[in-house]
Amino acid sequence: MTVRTHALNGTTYRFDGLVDLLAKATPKRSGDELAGCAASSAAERVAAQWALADEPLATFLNEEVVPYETDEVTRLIMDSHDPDAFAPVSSLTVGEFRNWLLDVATRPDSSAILTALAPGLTPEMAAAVSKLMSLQDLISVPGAVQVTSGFRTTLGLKGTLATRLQPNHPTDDPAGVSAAILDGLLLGSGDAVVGINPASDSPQASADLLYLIDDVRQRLDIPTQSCVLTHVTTTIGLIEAGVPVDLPFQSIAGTEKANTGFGVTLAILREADEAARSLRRGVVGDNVMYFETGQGSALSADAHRGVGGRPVDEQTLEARAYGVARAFSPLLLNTVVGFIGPEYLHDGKQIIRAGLEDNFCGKLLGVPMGVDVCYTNHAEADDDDMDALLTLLAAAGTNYVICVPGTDDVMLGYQSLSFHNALAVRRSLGLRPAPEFEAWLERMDMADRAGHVVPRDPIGSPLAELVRR
Amino acid sequence: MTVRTHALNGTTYRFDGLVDLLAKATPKRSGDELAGCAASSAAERVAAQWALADEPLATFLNEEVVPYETDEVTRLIMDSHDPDAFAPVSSLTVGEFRNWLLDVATRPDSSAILTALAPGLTPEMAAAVSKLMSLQDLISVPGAVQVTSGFRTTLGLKGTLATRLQPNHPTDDPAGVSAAILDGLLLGSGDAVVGINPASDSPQASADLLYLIDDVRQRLDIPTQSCVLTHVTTTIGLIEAGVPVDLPFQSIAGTEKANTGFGVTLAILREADEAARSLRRGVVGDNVMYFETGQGSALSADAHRGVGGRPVDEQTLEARAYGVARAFSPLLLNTVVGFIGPEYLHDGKQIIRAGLEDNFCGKLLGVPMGVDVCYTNHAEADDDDMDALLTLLAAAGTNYVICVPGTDDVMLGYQSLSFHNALAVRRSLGLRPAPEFEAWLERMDMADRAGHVVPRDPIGSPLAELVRR
Amino acid sequence: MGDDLQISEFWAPLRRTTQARIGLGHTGDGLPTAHRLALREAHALARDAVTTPLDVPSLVEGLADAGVPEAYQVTSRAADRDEYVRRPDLGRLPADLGGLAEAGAGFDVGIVLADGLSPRAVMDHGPAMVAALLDALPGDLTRAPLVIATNARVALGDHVGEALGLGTLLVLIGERPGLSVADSLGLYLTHRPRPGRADSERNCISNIHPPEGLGYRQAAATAVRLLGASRELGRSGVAVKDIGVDRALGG
Amino acid sequence: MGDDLQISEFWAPLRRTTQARIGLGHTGDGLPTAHRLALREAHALARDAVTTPLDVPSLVEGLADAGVPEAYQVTSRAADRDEYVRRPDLGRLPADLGGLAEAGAGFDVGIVLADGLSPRAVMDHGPAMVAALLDALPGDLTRAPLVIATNARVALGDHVGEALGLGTLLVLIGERPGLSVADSLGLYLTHRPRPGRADSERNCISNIHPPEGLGYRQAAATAVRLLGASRELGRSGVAVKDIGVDRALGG
Ligand code: B12
Ligand code: B12
Repeated sequence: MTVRTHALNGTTYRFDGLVDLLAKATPKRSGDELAGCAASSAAERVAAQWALADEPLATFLNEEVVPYETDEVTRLIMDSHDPDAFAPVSSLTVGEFRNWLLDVATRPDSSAILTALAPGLTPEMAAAVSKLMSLQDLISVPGAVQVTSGFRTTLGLKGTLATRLQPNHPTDDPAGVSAAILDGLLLGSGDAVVGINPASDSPQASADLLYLIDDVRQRLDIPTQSCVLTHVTTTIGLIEAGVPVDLPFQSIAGTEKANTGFGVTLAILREADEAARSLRRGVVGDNVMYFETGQGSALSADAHRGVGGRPVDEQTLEARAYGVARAFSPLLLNTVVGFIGPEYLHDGKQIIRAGLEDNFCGKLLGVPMGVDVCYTNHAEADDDDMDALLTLLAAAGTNYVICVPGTDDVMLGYQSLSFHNALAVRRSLGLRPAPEFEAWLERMDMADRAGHVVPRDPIGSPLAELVRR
Repeated sequence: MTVRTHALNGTTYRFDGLVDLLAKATPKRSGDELAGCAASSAAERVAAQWALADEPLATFLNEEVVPYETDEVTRLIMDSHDPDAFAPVSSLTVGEFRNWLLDVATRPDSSAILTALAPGLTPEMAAAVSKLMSLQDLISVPGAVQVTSGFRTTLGLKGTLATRLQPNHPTDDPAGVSAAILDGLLLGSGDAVVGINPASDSPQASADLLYLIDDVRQRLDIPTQSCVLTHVTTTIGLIEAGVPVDLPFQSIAGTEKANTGFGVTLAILREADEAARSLRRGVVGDNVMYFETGQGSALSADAHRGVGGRPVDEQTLEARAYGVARAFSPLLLNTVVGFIGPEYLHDGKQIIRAGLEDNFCGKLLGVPMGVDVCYTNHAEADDDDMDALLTLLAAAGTNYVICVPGTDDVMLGYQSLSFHNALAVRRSLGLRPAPEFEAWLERMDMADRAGHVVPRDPIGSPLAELVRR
Repeated sequence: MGDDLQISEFWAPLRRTTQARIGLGHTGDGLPTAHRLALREAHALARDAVTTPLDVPSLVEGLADAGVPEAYQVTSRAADRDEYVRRPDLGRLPADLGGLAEAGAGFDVGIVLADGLSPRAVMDHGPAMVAALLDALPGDLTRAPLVIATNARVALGDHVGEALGLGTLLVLIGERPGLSVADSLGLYLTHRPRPGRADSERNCISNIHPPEGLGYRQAAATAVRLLGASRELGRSGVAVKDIGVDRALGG
Repeated sequence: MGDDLQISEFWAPLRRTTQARIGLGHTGDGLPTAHRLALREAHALARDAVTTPLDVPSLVEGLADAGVPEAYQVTSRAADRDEYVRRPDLGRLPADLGGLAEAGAGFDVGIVLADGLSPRAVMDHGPAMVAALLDALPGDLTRAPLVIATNARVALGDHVGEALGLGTLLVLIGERPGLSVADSLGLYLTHRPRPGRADSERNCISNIHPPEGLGYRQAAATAVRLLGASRELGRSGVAVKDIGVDRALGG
């Protein structure tokens, strides 16, 4: 393990290997403090950032963060690295790479350059450079690259912001779920996906919900996709049983052990991807996977250790989860940034920074990033923090956000955005829904020329038939 | 004093008069805790917000916050209130007024409606409704109204964001000041004003600096205005002495006593305004005053008490300072939001919220608002918080921000934005400089078609002659 | 467009189908003031639900009323609610299991009632849920005495389960409180519990809070089905799916 | 366009005219990495400058070296640096002025040396600045003994001034530390100090930190001019302007 040192104000700081260096260079974060890998002072943190800035990018191809032998995520990352794509930045240090990215971001062809670069970057490189970036840098760079994906709608086009309509219910009651879907559609939500977390683990309950959404979609001819976020193995079974599955879902993380803790392997994900693709249900594209991630998930499963048994910082592990995802060209990936709890992101400030880092790393790696802008009631955060994060993410070109009725998810016990928030931020920043969905809204007389959703009350709306049975 | 009550979860909360109600309804803020007027729990705060939401707007015309008899600011506010302009909202409660504003903000003619409303609103009404608003509301509403002012540039046009170039120096050294002006101009800064805080209180030093900026402006034919932010009485003297004064500056606050603490009265401000207007130096407009304000300034001068000797919350007093300002149709007003210190705004979260409240209240009252996006080294804040606030303010249509070389003000001991920050946020949100200044940048080959500044290095730039003597 | 009365009549029956905040209307792109303030209020109260500690004596009383015999008590290494929230690692470790020695060891099934993130959920639904479980469990299985765990995470149950030599562990735990639902219980089933079990080796029944959430008898019936399946397979977790939900079963 | 060497040669002489971070260049719209990290580093150090308490014994030593006779000491009601930052009201009130009793009362002028927000400024520049003042003050004015004040705000001087019966109070105080300038002293002059004086009744000489900031002798000369003018007018503050800056005076 190569030791890095940096002297600052009379003290020399030592960093034992890349794992330690990355962790100490990370902005203050409760999860890293919990894991015992955080810098112990602001000065030590800056010293690590100086040392990290001098590290050649190429180091990340030679020095592992999580061992290749014991971790299939590392093997996936290393084996699929594209040296040709890496060439333009292969001689740069991490600090120079930051400069390069900021410069590229102001060029007219920024998106093409960054898209071509993505396969040449490892998640660890993306994480490393993000640690040197200001919040504004984390807005400028991802704002300059477009990562699109498609199924029945096209997501990620510049100037658009889509939403997942999340109509969860504590007992998966079809009437209650339908009511929440109606609420969301009347407020123009659902262009990324109509996606339900089932409270129950029963395959039958998931199948019922899938039939329910598919029926709504077909009756109203809504260009969108449906998903029931049950375990991927359950979804594979449902596909085999002929249930109408658009998108298999799975929570994933940045180490093999954490994925095992989630009950998945790369092979299982591959099986799900192939099974869903084989159904050919997509119209404008064939991206079928839906993933969720979040800083802290590996640590929460005690699966956060890397080379030498050292704890890896949660942000680097999060970027590695995107490394997993991109191998499957997903339609959707969102970090659930404030979802897990304050032990991983303590307050609004940490949630905001993490959300922007995740969006940056994901887009840089070529993943169609969305964010669940959210917080729990045991965190030091509130809706003002979410409004801030949403606005910043919209400026940073995130593909989609999650919306629930009135910010209150009555099944998962946390607050995400309300449908209203998405409308307001679109208006403030001049963003539009996904084009196919916007056209549908227009047909329903629910969008004006500028693409602004005109929310509807249910009386007289054709949507109301959803709940009339 | 009318007592308001609100019951919540089994407890009945009492609020003694409007002053108490406003203070308790204010989002958590260190300055109000210092003054002893803050809500003592989250539940009490929400109870106050419920009670405030039910308060008729008309109450604010009958019940004073600071006594009319002893405070000339109150007299100014009350005596200049325009009942016709107030008519459209005269029957609403504060809670209904929030609804009304959000609805208006989505109409195509929002700016005209809100501009017409401004003279009908008192600062206390604006402060009250802001306390019920989410951060996103505080972006949506001011983003929907345009407040313009002009001198040699036109400020506040929709789609623009201007900057004050602030080239301060610890000894007012002309060479050092010139070097900083050059640095700012090369990065396209200065369309709102080139404004120096003089370290010295000597009128001669201020005169020297005024001649210096005026000379730069004329030699390079820059459409902008100059200001030396010395005490307004000094500036009046300089005008009399024939020194080229564009804009008299003064710090102002929301009570007569606080203004006395700053050494000013409304009469003195009027004198300065008239003196400067009489010079007729403006080209595209004749707004001549420049004001700075900031939550906490009255409290810091022990001049924050209202009716019954009760402490008034700092945000309401801040809005009253805008009530002072608008009587003089200023060219510029900026809150120095994080400038004073953590005793008034404790951390990044409080600074961000306060900055957006100030921008909202100011624009609602018809004041051409800018913000010094800034923090001190004794506050719990950092540059990430400033990046966030800047982006949010840009979405909220603030007129201008303050920029210094590399965020570091070497005279005032705090961090504002760097010239770079303004360029990046303009690019992210598609904003342009003030039109006259943009035309100049184009002439200097320093702006592209989209209005993006193309920063210049000094070699070969005509600007470099500024420092060649 | 309908008038306000029509609109509220439209939503009224739908609101009975879900606690979700549907049909709030809109003012421009925003939430109407009353709904926004209701959310702020709920937030203030939900935060209290996290920090208020479990009132163990009242819980024991409640259990007695529900006919549940006396219980053992363990606490985690987290000193108070604040440390509990910040340090899940400590919430997973028992401070001292010595008290369990006299409880004996070697049972087919045992229940741990843990405060988790919502002590209120345990107060409101714990006794009735335990009673429903005891009622539904097959009579031929031996049962360990009930254990109440404070400042506890799910995985603390593994230590208890090992100490008691359980075949199957059922942890009933307060799920984190939401804005409208601050009293939801989760049930986590682990076959052959021992420290180090991954969450993928457990099964979960969530959102137990009748009348809106899952009912006690239904949850208990699912638990019994999962228990049977896991005993048959020799393991719990992702490999075990609940195939037999009987929607006819009430709360 | 110039190459990098030309550009750095262009800025070099200009950088000698100001501590401002000019000529940093740009990468796209952003600050180059090295400059950004330098700012982060300076921020970490500036925060330390606020929280490190004044080392009074070393200061007394420094004063002795500068030929300044022994000093009295007062502290404010703020218990520590943290409370000092949060509670300016306490920083304005003396904990106890009893120790000043033996100093006597009724002097034309007195100096209070206060830590303010930068104890470092007082350490680095306090002794020399006091010496320069003592040197420049007209010989016919009676001088109170020096007072060192810790965890102090400007207005704490008013209490000291009243206790000592001063005609004019000069408070030398550590200004809040910036990123590049963390050692700047401010001088606040108050005619007939007494509790309750407004800031508009004071005059200020700021940014004393040679060589880059104002020099000691120049600051002292300005103070003496302001002192004379305020004694003549019978008050200090906005009514008094410093008309006589002599740029020839060095640091
Ligand atoms: C927080 C949470 C998570 C976090 C857990 C990390 C953490 N530090 O808490 C994350 C985001 C990682 C997560 C992941 C998953 N979760 Co989850 N999760 C929750 C949630 C919102 C709250 C749990 C809680 O409050 N626990 C109480 C506290 C005090 O206990 P704790 O010891 O701190 O937390 C432990 C358990 O919550 C456990 N856990 C969390 N989720 C799950 C899921 C399963 C199946 C199991 C066995 C355990 C488990 O992990 C935690 C750490 O050990 C619940 C919803 C709810 N209303 O309860 C869903 C919930 C429990 N999760 C669910 C699911 C499906 C999953 C996933 C399987 C999704 C997927 N397809 O991959 C994954 C994998 C979980 C795993 N480890 O095997 C379902 C379970 C459905 C069911 N009846 O089986 C629930 C009910 C939500 C839902 N309906 O979708 N989850
Ligand atoms: C903070 C600050 C303020 C704050 C003070 C509130 C507060 N709670 O601290 C605010 C924003 C209100 C303010 C206002 C003004 N300030 Co001022 N301020 C400063 C600053 C940046 C730091 C002061 C400091 O660190 N003090 C040390 C701490 C420990 O002392 P304190 O007891 O906590 O703070 C007191 C003093 O700072 C005092 N104070 C602050 N400014 C001024 C200005 C004058 C003339 C006086 C007599 C006192 C004074 O007010 C504070 C509360 O009692 C200095 C710049 C610097 N580098 O020092 C400028 C500075 C002192 N201010 C200056 C000026 C000109 C003003 C104004 C007169 C501007 C105007 N045209 O209206 C007003 C009015 C001040 C007044 N009350 O009379 C000048 C003084 C120039 C001079 N040589 O006279 C300075 C040097 C900055 C500058 N060059 O522009 N200021």
